[in-house]
Amino acid sequence: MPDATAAPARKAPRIRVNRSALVMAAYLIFLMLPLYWLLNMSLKTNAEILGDFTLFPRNLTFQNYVTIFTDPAWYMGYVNSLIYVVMNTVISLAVALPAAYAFSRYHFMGDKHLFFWLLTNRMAPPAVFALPFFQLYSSVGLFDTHIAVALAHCLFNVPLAVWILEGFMRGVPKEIDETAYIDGYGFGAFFVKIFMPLIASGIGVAAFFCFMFSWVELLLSRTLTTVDAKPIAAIMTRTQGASGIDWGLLAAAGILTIIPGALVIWFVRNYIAKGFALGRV
Amino acid sequence: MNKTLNNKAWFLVLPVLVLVAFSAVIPLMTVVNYSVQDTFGNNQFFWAGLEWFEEMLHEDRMWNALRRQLIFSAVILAIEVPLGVFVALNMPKSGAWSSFCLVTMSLPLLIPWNVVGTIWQIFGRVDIGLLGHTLAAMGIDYNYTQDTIAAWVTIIVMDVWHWTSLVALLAFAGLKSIPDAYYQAARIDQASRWKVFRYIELPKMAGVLMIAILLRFMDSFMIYTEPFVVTGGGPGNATTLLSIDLVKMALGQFDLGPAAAFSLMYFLVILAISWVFYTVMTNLDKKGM
Amino acid sequence: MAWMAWTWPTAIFFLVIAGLLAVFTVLAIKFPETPRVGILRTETTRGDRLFITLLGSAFINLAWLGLIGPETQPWALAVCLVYAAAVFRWV
Amino acid sequence: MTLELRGVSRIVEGQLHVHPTDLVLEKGTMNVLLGPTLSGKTSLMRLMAGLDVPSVGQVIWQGKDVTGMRVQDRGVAMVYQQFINYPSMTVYDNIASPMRLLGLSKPEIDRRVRETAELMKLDGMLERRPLELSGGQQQRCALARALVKDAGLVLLDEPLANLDYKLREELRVEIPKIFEAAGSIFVYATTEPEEALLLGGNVATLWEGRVTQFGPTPRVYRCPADATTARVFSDPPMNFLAVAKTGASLAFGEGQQLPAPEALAELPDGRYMAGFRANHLEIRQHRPEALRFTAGLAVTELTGSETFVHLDHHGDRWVGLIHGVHDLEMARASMSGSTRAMSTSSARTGRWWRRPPTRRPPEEDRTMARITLDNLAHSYQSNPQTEDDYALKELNHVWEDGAAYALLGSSGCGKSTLLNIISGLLQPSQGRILFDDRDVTHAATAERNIAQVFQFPVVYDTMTVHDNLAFPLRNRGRDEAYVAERVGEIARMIGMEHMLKRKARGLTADAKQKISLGRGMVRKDVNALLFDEPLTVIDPHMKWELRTQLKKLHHEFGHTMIYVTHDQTEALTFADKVVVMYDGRVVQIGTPEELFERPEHTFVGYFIGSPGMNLLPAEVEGNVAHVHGAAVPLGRGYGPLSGKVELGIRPEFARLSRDEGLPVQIRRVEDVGRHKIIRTELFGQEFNVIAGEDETVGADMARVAFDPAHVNVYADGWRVAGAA
Repeated sequence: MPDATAAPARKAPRIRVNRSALVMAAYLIFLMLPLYWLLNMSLKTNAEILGDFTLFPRNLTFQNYVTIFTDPAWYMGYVNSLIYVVMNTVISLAVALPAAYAFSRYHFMGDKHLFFWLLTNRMAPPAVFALPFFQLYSSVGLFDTHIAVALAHCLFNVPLAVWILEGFMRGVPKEIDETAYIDGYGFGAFFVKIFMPLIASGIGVAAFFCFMFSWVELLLSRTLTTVDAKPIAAIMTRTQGASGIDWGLLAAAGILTIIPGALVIWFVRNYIAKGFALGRV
Repeated sequence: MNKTLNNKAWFLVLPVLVLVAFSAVIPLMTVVNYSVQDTFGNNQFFWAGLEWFEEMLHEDRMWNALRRQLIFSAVILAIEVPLGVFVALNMPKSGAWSSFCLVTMSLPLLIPWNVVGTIWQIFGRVDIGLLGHTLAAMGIDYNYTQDTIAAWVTIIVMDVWHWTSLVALLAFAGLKSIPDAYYQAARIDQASRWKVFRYIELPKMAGVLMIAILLRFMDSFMIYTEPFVVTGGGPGNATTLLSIDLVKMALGQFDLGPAAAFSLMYFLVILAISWVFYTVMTNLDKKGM
Repeated sequence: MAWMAWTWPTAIFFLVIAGLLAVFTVLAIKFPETPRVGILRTETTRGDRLFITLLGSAFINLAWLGLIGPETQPWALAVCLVYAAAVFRWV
Repeated sequence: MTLELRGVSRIVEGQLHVHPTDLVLEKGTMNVLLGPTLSGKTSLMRLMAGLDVPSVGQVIWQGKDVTGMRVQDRGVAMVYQQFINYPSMTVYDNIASPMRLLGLSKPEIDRRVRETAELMKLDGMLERRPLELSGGQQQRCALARALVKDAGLVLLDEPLANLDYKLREELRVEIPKIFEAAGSIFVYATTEPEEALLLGGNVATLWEGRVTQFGPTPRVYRCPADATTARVFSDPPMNFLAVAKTGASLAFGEGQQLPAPEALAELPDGRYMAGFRANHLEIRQHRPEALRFTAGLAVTELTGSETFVHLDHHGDRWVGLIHGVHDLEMARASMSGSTRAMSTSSARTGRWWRRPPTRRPPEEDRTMARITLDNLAHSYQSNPQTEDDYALKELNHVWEDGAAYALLGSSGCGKSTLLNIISGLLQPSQGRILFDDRDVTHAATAERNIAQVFQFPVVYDTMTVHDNLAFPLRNRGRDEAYVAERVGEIARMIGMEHMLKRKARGLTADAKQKISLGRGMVRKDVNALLFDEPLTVIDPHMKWELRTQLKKLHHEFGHTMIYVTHDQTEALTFADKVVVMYDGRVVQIGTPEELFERPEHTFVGYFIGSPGMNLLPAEVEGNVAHVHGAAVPLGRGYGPLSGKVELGIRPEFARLSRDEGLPVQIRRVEDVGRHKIIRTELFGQEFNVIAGEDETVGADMARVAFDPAHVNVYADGWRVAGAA
């Protein structure tokens, strides 16, 4: 980088670098403070939370986490969430891959309208669909199953996956496809053997976004489940007991919901900006 | 990219079509059916005509929710977009620091929405929250469950906390796509920092910023969980946004007819905005941005 | 299907829309669409104009219902037809 | 085995991409599609491959109608302009993949992969992935994949367009050789007339989706069917002249008369357009019947062995390509146009020409600088140990004020590094750089008062053309009146006055590049103007125009100019002095003539000239060299030499003969239009000879003789001066 070697010689850029660092530090602190507070609370006992106001736990305790990991009613929430999230991610990608390829490579009748219609589903408020979904899945006997939530989340995740994958695919030159066809590859063999490795990062990003949006959504997953497939986010409301809210437990559960996302984000960190731009940068 | 005409491509789209038809068209048709009928449970329906639509159009309830919704969306856009661009401009361009910033900034985006609500609900409480406690210690009267302004400030700050990173990441992606030659040319032309931003960075970011603005607008327009967890729509109805109102009506009071009419009108607005979004996006794509 | 609570008016409504889509698909096969730039200053095809018409009609009907009342609702449909003609002519 | 297109045309969204075309390509032929960008070459090729289906007409392959057949079943091979390989596979798997799909046995595949890899010089990198290779190697891999399949039809879509000039030249020689053996039909698309001539075979010229002529390449070149074909198939551009035929005589613009030649006797009377090529324009009366015209001289460009003259003949722009180096500043020159088609003749008159004087306007804000590179070197590593760690090796040089320099070398030779050090975008790891006497080594770019034009057009998209040009001036706080005046001047110069009010976004690449050039030029007070391969994105036809414009600007304003390129023609024609770089080192700085006649290093001999200098291992004693026992007279005497001794002889200074010189075997004769390239073998070694357009090469010419004055002697790669 020319800039890197040029910078130390002059004074002005150094001041700018410092200012940038300052801005970033302030912004990151703003982002981290509420998270720190949650972590802080999850490591305190209820007595300490409600007692003196302290910036860090005086009596460090892991009791809140222990409670969650030993009570099936708690940890099954995580299992349920993970099951439907993974199901949803797999379904979304499986149907979105061929569709995104079609959108990125071909003109066909009504392609633009179809793409737009998919888009509207990404934009549609889940609140509009909550009630009919409830009726629909009840009538086909899928109510309170993981697949019901997984399918419901396809409403916004499939359009999103198509959109992101299409963006990544258009970055691959069409000539590669044609070369493969000329070489004698059929569509299927070409798609799996040559094309998928090329857009591996795009698939990763799309999977990440499906995972994330399915993981964070509450309204539909809560509406469609009661007991067997109840997600962790819905179970968290249980902390409201007769003796008031169990703050420590609530905070610990909250911290645990952040962890899966933080883990997957590490794998796509280099593509995350491009992913948020729907592959269009 | 010049695409080839091939109507067989429909077969590739078919799975998506079936799946989304199942999860979008059928429910939407159902909403239309409900909107013209009245029910007292047990799947007993009575024809009601356009009654619910008329009722909703004449009641203040929907208009107030819409007004609050528009204010909310406008305010968060006005804060998040400039702030996001500002943060993006200050982000390190490469190296471990850059990765660290990217990951840290993405964290709020990955938190389940009700947990976001919970975090701020706790954070803002005067008795146990850092923010509420600090403000109280500074002598500021702050109570988001009682005071309308405090409630609004809380949900707006929460949304800024939650989503500004999205705008920043998008803007950052746009910035990174600017070739070095542009900056070099600007240095040679002796362009000021402001002019570099105005004539190089901003035009190159325009495409992604448009995506950011419209995504943020749409997502804020259907926001439900986070403000609901924090304020429950209160105090009174002060923070009852469109989705909160709709869910209250549909699932809380089980008023199927009015809720369906409300839903449809809500959806029509979304449809119109989506269309503008799509048209602008495709036009930008055509210009090669 | 019972839970979907079908009624004849809504069924006819959806059939009309499905019919319109079918007609425009056939038209698109018979007479391929060529985009043009109209008063919206963006390229539109026949399909786009149909969409603009339908969406606009929905708003026209709602406005009529809200401002004038349901008794004269059929007149709103007449306004919609005028609007449709305008869209297909100028957009 | 033939490929036939019967009335094939293609219409996409109401736009005609390919006009109805009939074309028959025979087995074992090389067919070149020649035309500018977007003339329909690729569209036609895609129809041949079966990637697109024609709207009308049929494609017949070996007597069978294959219109609409799946491309997988067509048995064709194709190579694109972009280096298209499967990035996730190794080179070996890339080459093997078409054969695996054909179901060949493993040993068979292995044998053929290795064979082809050797042919394409890829044997060392079979286990690497394509993206780890250089551009040339990537394209070789793609070629290998096309070749290995034994397809009956091989399509090459500008396969060399994205490669360095010299690499392109080498592959261009290899491709016909490699494919000659295959016996398939080859179709090769290109924008460059010279490439078409080098490839030989047949050529189809295309213009706006229409094949204007199809036939053997030299015939199409010599007898273009219409003016469009002539224009497409000429580089430098064809010159045109109005003629009128009345009875048995032809009348030219200035009243010159000429009896109409036999070939034109049947032509009805009327007004016509005569066309003649640049190399048929001479500045001296070269034969008695040549016709004389008077024209104004705009620019001359020297390539070392030839001179381009750009003339203005009553508003017509003519280009002449004249053998030898002619400094036309005060030379007595008469120009005679002899158009082959009409075999004109005329009397002679002399005429004085003068190069427009290099104007140095006496304005106060005009500053230029002598640039001194003192002990300069650069390494991208923080702690360079050996010399190999340096991207730019130690360099001492003074760049004269007001001269035009070209930095010439292949990719990665350090020329861009040097340019960036001068412009201040990079800080050298050692040494100083001075503008006049001021040390600017650590000065910021903006303080150096330079202008730079980049490889890809850098324009401010949202501004108008006017604002783009005004930007550097406004940033320096010039008043608007001055800005408007300067912008007007520059816009006139780059020919964009009529679009000053347009937004820069949406302009074509060459219009944008012109704006970049204009923005570089708009300030009068720049110390130097730097160009970093500015013509990369420009179509060949436009390159001529922009280059001459630059040259003209240099004459008018006299800025110090530094021009980086890998294209020798660009470098030689543009610069007063060319700096040849190789592996981070400057190997020679000299005028085009010096580089051509006395290359200081064998690399310079190889790199400059096409084909490059021939090298022969020899023993030198006094003024005689012994090559495999045969004596070769030298123009100078040499003392005892150590190391590897070679003779360097330019193809231009060797000639075939029946009875004198060394024995050779002729391998190929390539008719390149204005001259012939004869590829021969001399003591088992490749040896190229260039012969004139009209010279005949007899089968009995089995010897080659050299001009002793132009034989250079090299020891360990460096030229030995010798004594007269």
